[in-house]
Amino acid sequence: MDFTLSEERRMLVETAQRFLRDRYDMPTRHKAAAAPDGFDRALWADMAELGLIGALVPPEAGGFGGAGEDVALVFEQVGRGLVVEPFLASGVLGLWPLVRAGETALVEQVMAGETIAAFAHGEPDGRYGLAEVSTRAAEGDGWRITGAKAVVLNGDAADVLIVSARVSGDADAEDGLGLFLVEAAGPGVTRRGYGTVDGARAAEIVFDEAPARPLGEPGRGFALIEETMGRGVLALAAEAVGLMEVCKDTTLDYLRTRKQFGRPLGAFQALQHRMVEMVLEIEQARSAVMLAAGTFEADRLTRERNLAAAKHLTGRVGRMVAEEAIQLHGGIAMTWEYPLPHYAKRLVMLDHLLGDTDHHLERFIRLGREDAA
Amino acid sequence: MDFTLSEERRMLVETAQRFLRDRYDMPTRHKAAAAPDGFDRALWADMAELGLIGALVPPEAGGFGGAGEDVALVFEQVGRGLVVEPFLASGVLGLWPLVRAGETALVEQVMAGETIAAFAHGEPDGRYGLAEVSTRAAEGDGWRITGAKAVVLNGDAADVLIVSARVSGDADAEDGLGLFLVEAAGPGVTRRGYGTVDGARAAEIVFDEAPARPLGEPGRGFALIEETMGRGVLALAAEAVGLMEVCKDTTLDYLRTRKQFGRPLGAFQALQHRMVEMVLEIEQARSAVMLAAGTFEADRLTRERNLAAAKHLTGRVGRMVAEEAIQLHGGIAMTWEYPLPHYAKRLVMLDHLLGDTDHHLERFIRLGREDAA
Amino acid sequence: MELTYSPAEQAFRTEVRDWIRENLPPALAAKVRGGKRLSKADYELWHARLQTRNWLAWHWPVEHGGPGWTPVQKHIFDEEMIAAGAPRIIPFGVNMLGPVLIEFGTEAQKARWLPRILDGSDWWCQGYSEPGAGSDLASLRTRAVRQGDHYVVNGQKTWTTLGHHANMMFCLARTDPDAKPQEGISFLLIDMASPGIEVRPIVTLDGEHEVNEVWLTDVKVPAKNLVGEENRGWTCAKYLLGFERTGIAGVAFSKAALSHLKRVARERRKDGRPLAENPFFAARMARLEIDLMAMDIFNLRMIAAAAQGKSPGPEASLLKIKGTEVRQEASDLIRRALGPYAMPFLPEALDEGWNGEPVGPDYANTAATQYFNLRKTSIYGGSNEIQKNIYAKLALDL
Amino acid sequence: MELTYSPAEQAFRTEVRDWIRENLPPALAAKVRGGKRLSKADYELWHARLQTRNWLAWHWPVEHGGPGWTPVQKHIFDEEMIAAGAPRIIPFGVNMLGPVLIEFGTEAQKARWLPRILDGSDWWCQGYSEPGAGSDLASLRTRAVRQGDHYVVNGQKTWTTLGHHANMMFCLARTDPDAKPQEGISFLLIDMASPGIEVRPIVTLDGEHEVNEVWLTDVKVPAKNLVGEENRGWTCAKYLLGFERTGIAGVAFSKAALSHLKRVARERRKDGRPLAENPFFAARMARLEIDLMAMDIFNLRMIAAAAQGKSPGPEASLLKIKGTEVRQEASDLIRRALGPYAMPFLPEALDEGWNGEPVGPDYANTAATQYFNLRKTSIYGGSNEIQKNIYAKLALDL
Repeated sequence: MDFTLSEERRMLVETAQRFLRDRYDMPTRHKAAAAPDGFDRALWADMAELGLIGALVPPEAGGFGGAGEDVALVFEQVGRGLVVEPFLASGVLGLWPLVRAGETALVEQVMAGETIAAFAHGEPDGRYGLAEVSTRAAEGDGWRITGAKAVVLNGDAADVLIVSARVSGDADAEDGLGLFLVEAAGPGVTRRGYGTVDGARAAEIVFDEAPARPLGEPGRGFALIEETMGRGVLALAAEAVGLMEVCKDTTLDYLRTRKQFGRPLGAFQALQHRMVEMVLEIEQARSAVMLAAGTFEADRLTRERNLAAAKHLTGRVGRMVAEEAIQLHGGIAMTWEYPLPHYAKRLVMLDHLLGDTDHHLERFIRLGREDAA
Repeated sequence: MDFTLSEERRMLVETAQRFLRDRYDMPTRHKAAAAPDGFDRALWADMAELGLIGALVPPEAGGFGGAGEDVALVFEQVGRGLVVEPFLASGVLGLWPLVRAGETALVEQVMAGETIAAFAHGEPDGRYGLAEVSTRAAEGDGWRITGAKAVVLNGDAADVLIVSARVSGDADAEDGLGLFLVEAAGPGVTRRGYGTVDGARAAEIVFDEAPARPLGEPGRGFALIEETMGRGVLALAAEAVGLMEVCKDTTLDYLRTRKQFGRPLGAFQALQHRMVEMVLEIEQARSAVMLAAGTFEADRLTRERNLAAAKHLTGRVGRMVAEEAIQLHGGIAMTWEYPLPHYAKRLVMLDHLLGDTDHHLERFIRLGREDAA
Repeated sequence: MELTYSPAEQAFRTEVRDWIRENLPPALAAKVRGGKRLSKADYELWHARLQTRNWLAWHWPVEHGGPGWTPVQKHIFDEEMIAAGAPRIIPFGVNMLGPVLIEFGTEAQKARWLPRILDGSDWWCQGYSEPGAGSDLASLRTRAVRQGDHYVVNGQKTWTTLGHHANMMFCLARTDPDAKPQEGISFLLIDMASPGIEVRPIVTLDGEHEVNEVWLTDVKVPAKNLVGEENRGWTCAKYLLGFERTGIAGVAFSKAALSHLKRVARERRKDGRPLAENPFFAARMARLEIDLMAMDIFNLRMIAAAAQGKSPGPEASLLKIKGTEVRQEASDLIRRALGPYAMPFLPEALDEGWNGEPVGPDYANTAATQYFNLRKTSIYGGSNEIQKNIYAKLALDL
Repeated sequence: MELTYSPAEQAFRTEVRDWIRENLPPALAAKVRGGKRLSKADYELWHARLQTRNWLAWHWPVEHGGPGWTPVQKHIFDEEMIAAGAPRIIPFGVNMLGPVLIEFGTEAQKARWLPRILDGSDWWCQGYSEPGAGSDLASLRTRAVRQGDHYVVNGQKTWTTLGHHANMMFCLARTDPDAKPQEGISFLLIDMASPGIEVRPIVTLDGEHEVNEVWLTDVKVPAKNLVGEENRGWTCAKYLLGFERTGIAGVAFSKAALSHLKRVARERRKDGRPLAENPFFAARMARLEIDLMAMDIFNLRMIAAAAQGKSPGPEASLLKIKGTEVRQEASDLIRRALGPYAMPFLPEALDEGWNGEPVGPDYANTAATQYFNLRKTSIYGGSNEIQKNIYAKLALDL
């Protein structure tokens, strides 16, 4: 029983904190978000240089981390910094299938921040289901992919796309799926990029007989999809905790300093109690993320159940924290120039990525029945 | 658009209020609850004399009310008085099938408080389903009933039992049900009476070839079961509002008078806000009951949907009001001698009668689909 | 008790509905429904149309040109306007300043300003809120100093809705700094073209510009633009707060949102079935619908009481709280229903005349911004916390 | 970060579990699990058994006979006791008075009272709460006046748990009425057999008698029964409040309740299927389970911090709040799961030796009373509102 960080991990956190404090203030962040790619490639390279992407990759694949705890630590800082660089898209969802497929060269480039990878999985008619894939892969003159993918995070700036596609089976079947590597600028790929509500970027991507290279055995890709999404879920849950911490701290500062009716807002008992309830729920969310991170290397059922619990709880608490932080601030939290609402927006919108709070509650229940069976 | 009461109904409410104020204080109520029948037959006769049972019956059946609004008004007072006399069991659930079957003589006796009727419908393996009936009725030498009924309200003190039984069809089928009249003290009826958590009484009843007389056409009884239960739902929802009002008033009195840290409890803003939230939800619950009462004579779908909404909402709000009233009082609300917890107990336990808050939410959803279809 | 509308009221509803159908340009209704940006001209057109029917100043007494509606008629009108997708009536002139002038204004003020409200000559904005004052109007810091026949005003106002469209502002300013906080305030009418006025946009969290800061530096205001007595401006402000507020619960908005939500939930799919059939989502929708059904009756109870001549009590605070909660919840569910397609946001799609291809369903673009934008409803107009304070004091005697 | 127990800790858990299996009479565990009434003799038997293993006074320092456990060991012990259905250790003597005497008592007091706590000679009760004082100990009204070599005590105590079993009471009384509210209080040990003491039962809302009022009229207390300095009794009381409180979150109780709930939900049926498969009920259970999983980690984080020598911070308040909420929610769901069978209540079924036929499932009888009884957990021990006040002040600096 030990909740302290190892020396290496403490240094990793400090490195990230120092970089964000010194190099990543709110104007820098907004500027990066407004850039054509939706992030700053130079900053991304600097983050890579500091090892923040490598920390998401195990040593045997050339990184120096990659455990659940590493993912959670990095993403808590991503949340605290409201970072728009593609940690999730390229550093986790895009990178992990490459790691598992032993794509050493590509892994190195992505880890260095030189190549941007994106994970093209969700489809226009889908909704968080891991096997909801209608996009088809067929082998002839090499593998070719045809279909449409929706809301591909950083899909517009990506150099390589990791695409899920079906080689057999009905839509929704776990069997018959595969992951494929597609050149984003290659033939048969049409991308439409756009901004998202929370300041990030995504793309709709249509594949029309796009040449592709399988990652792993086509048709048996479900386990890797689940594993990759699981890493993403952990990352998002940890990011949510980081965002919550900032929302909490900002609100506390505001309550301590802002006066109304001649007293600091924080002197009003009703607001005090609501702050306590907020802090309590954040501690619960943090605990759920610790559990998910600490059992990330356990058996599949334990891992997936704890991930579902963490995503459910951070979604539930995240909405509460975002709404309460805005409400307790009042008008100023409705303005673009104040940092808080940007944190609140990201916190709420995380629930739209990789399964929302209801989806993961259902998943938790279903996994519980598998467990009992 | 008019939310005021007619002159007759205002008088009905005043009659009930006067009786409860003058004749039904808390010691009287506790004494009645502790009596072998679980209520006081003399008081019940007096209530009948005042017309409080007759108000639940339409004029054409010998009463002078019977509309949804009448039921709601009487039961709000039943709630305010924490009345243990069998208004629900005998005055609504037992009486209504007799009214519909044109059992003039029996209706008169029940309205007069001389005969106690009870509705034996739920079964040991059932859970709020209207058609969950395995008890069988068979015709040979007259009709005979065999089966078991659970938690029959006032079933131990009843003179006549209105029993739902199946003449055909699978358990759960709406077709094939009938309602039957059985003498409670007759052959083939075994009753085990007991007290309930909220100070009322109920019974487990086993029928073994008990002689029975059909009410309406055997096999086509579902509509009358639904209608009877609907009246009961309205009664319980209105009773809940009466209970909530007392919980609210008692808590407000306590907050205004009880001092802590040198100030009245009611001066603490966190408690003020919680009281406001409680009052707001009570107004919502009251509104839902008004809607159900005011549309009780409308088409089936409107009526049943609004009833489900009212039962759902009073269940949801009822729990909140009961828990908050106890919490805001503190220790004193945990004692038997203080009236509040008895109101709180009844308020919570109403959710276990005729379908709980989840059951009615599901029903509301299902009825909505029927409506759209 | 009678929950239905009288035949006369139903006929009124038909009359309103028919008139709107004939007079509201479909393109304008489509903009409102699609959450697109409305121009100043859009509002002015709709105001003018309503005024042709004498339905613009429907809060005003008959003797000043109001239609003399009952509270139930006002409620019906409000419901029909929202259900039809009509632009809202900009309230500052017609609903706020108008009644104040009618109650407190001089004959000269009434003669000058009321007609100009009705014919659209003036676009008014409201100068109440200040940075640092929040819901606490008594801590107002804008100063007005009498110098001869005018006041010199210095200070800063904020949250000035559509102030960039306005040519006039009614404004609270402190005229006696030594008086108790709520006293010594005066109610002034200020020409926005006066030297020393600067309007600065506030961009809100959804990236839109609707509210402003107004900076006042040595702004000269003619003394005849004082409404009511000097130092008694609080009386005017309070009068407005207590003024009958039809539609405070926003029931009509929530009803429109619920029916939109149902459509979205039928169209979007979860696990291969319509989202509306997913039990968790169905439960969320049903709870919302039940809350809304109850609030509808709660609201009608207040309207019926007003129709019987009872002045609106502190229950208005309860309705405001529940109304904003329900409306926010509806917007939350619409956002949720869209799943990943709540993420994309194309600000250009809000522009008039944009003809691009939407990303995802056509209603997806504004779902999340609408959710965030509606957070304001529990903050402004007296935050929900202030409403709870008011109700605890006035109604619960705590 | 390491979420698992060390091999030594796992071995300790096995040791505890084995010992309980050998020493806890199955009939006693069945009574605890079935929610039946426990007699004084039941508690005394279990205390004596624990004392044979030196596990009764497990909060005490080694030099006074405690086993010297780490915070993790204490947590494991607590979990195993509850999971096994062991009666709780009555805390007043061993967990509350013991540490106070060890810290503040004279050598004579320690020599007299500590052994009697361990061997069960004394059954202590707590005289803190007073009618009208609630969570506000400083407004204490019981008076103790020094007369020669004794104090004369007058006043009234309430919520005295199991006071009807007690032969001794430790008690706060005001010795200096002119001092500030929290000063002028003394900590006294009172023989319940003293003339002038009357114990009156308080029947709780579930119809049970566990707590009492204690009336003190001119009760003589020897001056040697003063613990600590006169007028400094608040120090003793505060010491206890800050004393390490393993199990404050009640995680082990909630875990036991959750596993019981799962059993009930598998057995009860809704629409012909196990209730556990009803989506609404499954969602309620899953939310509870997730809250509990998180709270378990939250609790372990605090224990791990204590193991590193950090003194328990204000987070204990958060755990108390969440712990009671989760435990109450579990009891709510068990009650709900029973449907109509939550209604019947046979008080006689709580008696030892009752052999009647239950109404409905055998676990139904106490489900609702348990739900009502647990309302107390958010009221006593510093109400959840007081915990929020404390946390806001100490941790949030508000």
